[in-house]
Amino acid sequence: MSTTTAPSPGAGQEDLARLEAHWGERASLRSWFSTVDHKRIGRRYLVTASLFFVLAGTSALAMRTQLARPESNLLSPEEYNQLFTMHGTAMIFLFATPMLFGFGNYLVPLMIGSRDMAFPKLNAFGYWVFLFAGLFMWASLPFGAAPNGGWFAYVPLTDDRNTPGLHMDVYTLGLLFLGIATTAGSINFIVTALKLRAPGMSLNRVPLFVWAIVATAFMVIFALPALNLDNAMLFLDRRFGTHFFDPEAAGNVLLWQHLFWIFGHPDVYIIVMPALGIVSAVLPAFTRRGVVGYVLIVLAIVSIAIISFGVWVHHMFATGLPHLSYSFFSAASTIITIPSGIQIFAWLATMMLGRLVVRVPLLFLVGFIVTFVLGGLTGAMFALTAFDQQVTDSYFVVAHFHYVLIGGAVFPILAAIYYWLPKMTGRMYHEGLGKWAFWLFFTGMQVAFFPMHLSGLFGMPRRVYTYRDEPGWDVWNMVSTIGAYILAVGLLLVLIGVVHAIRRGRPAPPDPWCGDTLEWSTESPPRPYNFPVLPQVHSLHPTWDQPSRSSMAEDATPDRILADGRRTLFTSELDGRRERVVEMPEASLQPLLLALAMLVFFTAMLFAWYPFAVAAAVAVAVIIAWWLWPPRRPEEELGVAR
Amino acid sequence: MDRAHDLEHPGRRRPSRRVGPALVVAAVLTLAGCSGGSPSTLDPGGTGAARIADLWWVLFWISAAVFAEVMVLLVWALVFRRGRDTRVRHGQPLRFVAIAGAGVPLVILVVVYALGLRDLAALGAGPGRDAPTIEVTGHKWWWEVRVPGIDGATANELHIPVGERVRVRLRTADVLHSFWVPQLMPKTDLIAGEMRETWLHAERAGTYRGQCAEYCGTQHAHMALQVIAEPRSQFEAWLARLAAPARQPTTEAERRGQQAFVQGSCAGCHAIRGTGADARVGPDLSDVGSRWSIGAGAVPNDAGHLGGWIVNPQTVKPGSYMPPQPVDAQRLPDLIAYLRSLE
Amino acid sequence: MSAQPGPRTRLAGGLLLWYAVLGGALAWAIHLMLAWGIDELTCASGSDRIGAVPLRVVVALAVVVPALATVGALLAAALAWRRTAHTRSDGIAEGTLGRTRLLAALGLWANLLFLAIILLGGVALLVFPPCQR
Amino acid sequence: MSSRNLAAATSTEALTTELPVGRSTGWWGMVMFVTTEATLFACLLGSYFYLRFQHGGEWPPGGIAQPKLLRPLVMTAVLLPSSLPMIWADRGIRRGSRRRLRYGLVATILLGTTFLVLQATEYAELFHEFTLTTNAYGSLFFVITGFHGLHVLIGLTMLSWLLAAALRGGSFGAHRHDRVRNAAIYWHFVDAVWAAILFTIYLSPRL
Repeated sequence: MSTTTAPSPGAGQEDLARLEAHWGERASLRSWFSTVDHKRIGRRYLVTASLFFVLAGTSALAMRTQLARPESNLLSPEEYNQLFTMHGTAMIFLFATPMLFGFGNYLVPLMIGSRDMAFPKLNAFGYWVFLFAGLFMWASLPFGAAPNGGWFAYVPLTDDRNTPGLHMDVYTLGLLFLGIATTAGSINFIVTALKLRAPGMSLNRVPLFVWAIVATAFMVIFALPALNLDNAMLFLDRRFGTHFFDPEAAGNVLLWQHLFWIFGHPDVYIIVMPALGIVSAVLPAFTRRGVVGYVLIVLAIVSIAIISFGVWVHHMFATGLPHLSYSFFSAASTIITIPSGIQIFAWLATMMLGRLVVRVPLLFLVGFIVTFVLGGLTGAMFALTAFDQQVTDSYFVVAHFHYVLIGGAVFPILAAIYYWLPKMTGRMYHEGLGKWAFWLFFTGMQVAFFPMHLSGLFGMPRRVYTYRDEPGWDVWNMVSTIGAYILAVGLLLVLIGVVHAIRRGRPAPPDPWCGDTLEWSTESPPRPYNFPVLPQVHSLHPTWDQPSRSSMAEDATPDRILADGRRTLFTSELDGRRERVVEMPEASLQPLLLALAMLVFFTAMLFAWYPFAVAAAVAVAVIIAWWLWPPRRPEEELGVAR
Repeated sequence: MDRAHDLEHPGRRRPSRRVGPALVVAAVLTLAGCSGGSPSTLDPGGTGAARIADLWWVLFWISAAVFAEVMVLLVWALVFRRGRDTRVRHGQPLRFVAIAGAGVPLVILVVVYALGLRDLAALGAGPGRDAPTIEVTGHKWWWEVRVPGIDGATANELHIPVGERVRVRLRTADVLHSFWVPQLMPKTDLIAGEMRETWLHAERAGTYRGQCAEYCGTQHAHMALQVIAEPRSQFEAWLARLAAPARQPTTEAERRGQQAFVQGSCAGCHAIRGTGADARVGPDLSDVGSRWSIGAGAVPNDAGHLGGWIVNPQTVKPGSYMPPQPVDAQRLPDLIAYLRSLE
Repeated sequence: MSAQPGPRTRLAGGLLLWYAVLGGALAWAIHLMLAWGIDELTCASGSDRIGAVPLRVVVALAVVVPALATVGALLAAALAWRRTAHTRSDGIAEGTLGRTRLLAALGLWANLLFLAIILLGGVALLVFPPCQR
Repeated sequence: MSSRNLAAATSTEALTTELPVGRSTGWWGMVMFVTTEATLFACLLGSYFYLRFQHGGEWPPGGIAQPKLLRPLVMTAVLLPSSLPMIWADRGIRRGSRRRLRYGLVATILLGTTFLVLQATEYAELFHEFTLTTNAYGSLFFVITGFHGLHVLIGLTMLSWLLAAALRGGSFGAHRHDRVRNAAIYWHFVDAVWAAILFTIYLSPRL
């Protein structure tokens, strides 16, 4: 229906037809496998991550059911230990980051006024790797061979002597495999945001969500190698008899923890940061004003991204290292609260100075503030070594990080789903259903996780598959379980709401919220080329400002229509000055093939079929060589001397 | 229509305003009232945990105040700043954000950080040179307890004299564990290949429950221990019992039980002082009859559970390293009688 | 100031701005790696000296020098902030100027934060003997 | 003079200089990739020092001899200069000289291969003394040098691939040399990492 709307005054009918011819994809099986459209890939990330979320959430419900009563026998300890490990691992690696990368993939090119990501094929490749790595890890569960060492997999519990079998091999190889996708995606985000911004979008006009995604991507670049190295070492220790973590042969078990948390703490912010970006992106539409203190929020994003690398030892405050060395990390962990405080008060100021339009996305933002502030307050407590030693590894910390991660990531993600659903599907959601979903989810969340503070303070350690009838434990565990089910019903309503919107929702206009960023100045859903005319940006809120808006309509110039091919614009890194027009790649099967070859490699490594692994590695090299092979061009175009 | 719609909302919103504070109030009430009997960090029995409990209450009240502040602002905005006025507003009042978001938190955090340093320094000032020392070794999934200079050992239970600081040396025989007695002292991890030290101090006599706090595999859930704080004389009696051979059997049944123990498979893993059984794979059983539980907190220590445990520990504590024992049905009561007599 | 700066001067100016933005972060990172690494690893070897120098002095150096570097970055940021305050008519594009001011402001705030971290961590030197556990 | 320079460098015009500017997406992609790889090597070398100092005692442990220096120095003398023909080739193709590209690539590949052969002979010799599984030192030694060797191998694959494309014709010229420059960045990175490894593995135990 939205395909037949009148062309915008800027690009003529003929331009639109040519753009459609260059960018459009015919619906076919092949195009399903070969697409490089960031919007399709972004949607796939969202759907796949949601699927993994359902699996990890179901694991959690099983665990909560087991813990509802003392000494329950619903799950065996082996089953429980696999479930909690998969729950944590999947929520962090297979849900939170990919989900937010999905929003990033869909939105970053739209928000910066570009026609695709910088490396569309790499983007497709990243999705396939994520999908395969997720399936690789979940496939182990039905066989009872799922990882069982906790999501941070401390050695020596996870070495081959203490955990024989495939469990931890699935973990190490699965995360190494997945790391390829995350790294590829991050590089893509950085380069896209640096080079593909619309002309005029200097750094001070970059939407906060894009800042957040780029900061996240930089964190991945610097944090993920530590995890990859850790996993590689553990795999070598388990499979090939190296001794990195073996204290009897000059190894050290704390090396694992240092490397893991050098990754692990930034990873908390890798999860939360893009979600905070979502908050900054959604809020303006429902307060009718730009977020207060743009500079301060950018400061918060940048400084959190950096400081998060210097707080990792606070996860090791009970390991008995010198108190002085703890204090440097304690200081950083204390101060990192300040940028978060700045953001919270900037959002509060935005709400107090704006005019609130209370719709479902705003409700989820309110839920976010309540929950995330509580999680942040207990988080600041963990910065104090002495207090941390008492409550770490108890249910108090379980309560804390669920407040941070559900508050800081899931609430914004749900807000984002409702906010951008009209853009992505061209359909409006049902407001009443959404409100019910919010209230159930919000209530369930508080009822499920607040009591965990108490059971933790009452001395209940985490990761126990059952417990004796200690006073104060049984009641609060029962309450938590009830809350978990309420929360699940809330999420079910979200799902029903999305399905309902797609099937029955009324058609969405291009800009149902009067949003301020560029995605609202395209159709809902956007055409494959995103923008008939690439915008010229004049302010931080281009959709609210007349010159930016008219640059896509009556002030359009042919050098921003670029209908002669799959083309978009490069601009300069900091100031967003126009540089040149570039040709974007066509759809291709290479990304899928490359990901498949890697799947074969990791599967072969898992089952120790090394000849297959070598063959798969060769296949990987061949596919990359083919992918990057330069097209033959005429000499004059190349510029050859003789 | 819009107005009616708006009027409908305050009623529906009320729960949101109350949920947070209500939970906080509920928390305060339960924290203050409900701690009898549970190993609660807020019911400290000695200096170490008492410091942390005090620190917690400071942190709690600061957090409550900050949370209340945020809620007031949020609710104020939701009540007074809603409307259908769709004009876009600009302007960047940075001062409010800088003061409320950075200035005030900085002051609070510096104070809190200082308190944290003070308490960490207090925890770091351990017992004196000649304080009693106890050695605890973590095993999958039980605690071995020894005293330097004394040959004997016990499991999942250690005694300390009331009012004195006792040094605890921590080692692990396998994976990482964490030594945590919530009412006495924060955690210290047991690190493979290294020795760690902590200390315990109890102001009042009593029994304090502890549990392994670092995930250590299948039966991490059942790796509890008890710290018994008692007057100095009783502590010394415990030391003496630890040094002495186990109680000799007195009845015929106990004697048969001892024989079954020493000649059967039990002695392959366990020790009982003075019987010639001296294996160190499983816990030393010389005082097993007086212990508070079987399987490091898995089940209470009574004849019925003991019998069940011997016949098949895997139903009680699945994954435990003790295999089912082929004890014949006639010998079992003797074995139970003997083990129950070891006090 | 009036003449167009040459390429080398421009390079120096651009680098100076980046020092103003990231100098504190870099100094803090170096401080953390050195202070923590030296403390944990020296204590692990059972000594509280490095050669003839007491560990406490070495760690103190790893606090003071980065703190000074951060102060330097703070000053550079303040300079950049002032130099870009009133130049709308100088023919520098509005986007460029806005972007530079954004970075300068980021530098001001970020360096303050990093200075606070370094100082708070450094205070612990007065409280703990370097190898107390 | 210097105060005038300072004044110029802190002028509004200088401070508003856009830096970095004008790089291609390919350049940024490769630089980011190299950055993440460099972080990986930093973690690896950091782990070496962490294990060494946590171990305390004698290093290398377990009676393993101090690493011999002659061969690694020769390897250094082979690998580090291999960046020169690469630079020469890269600059050549930027001016449209395909000849310089081909000869430069051949020279770099020869030097890189020599490096790998020398490393293989070193391994063959060391395997008599200790291996990957002897102790953590052995694991570190072979994993660090082996991982770097793998990078050299990947680099050589990239360069051979470039050479094949360059020999075909119609691939590179003054206006199309992104792939050459990206491969060059990678190769220089592999070189630079070797310098860090030389210091860590071979020189630092003697300090």
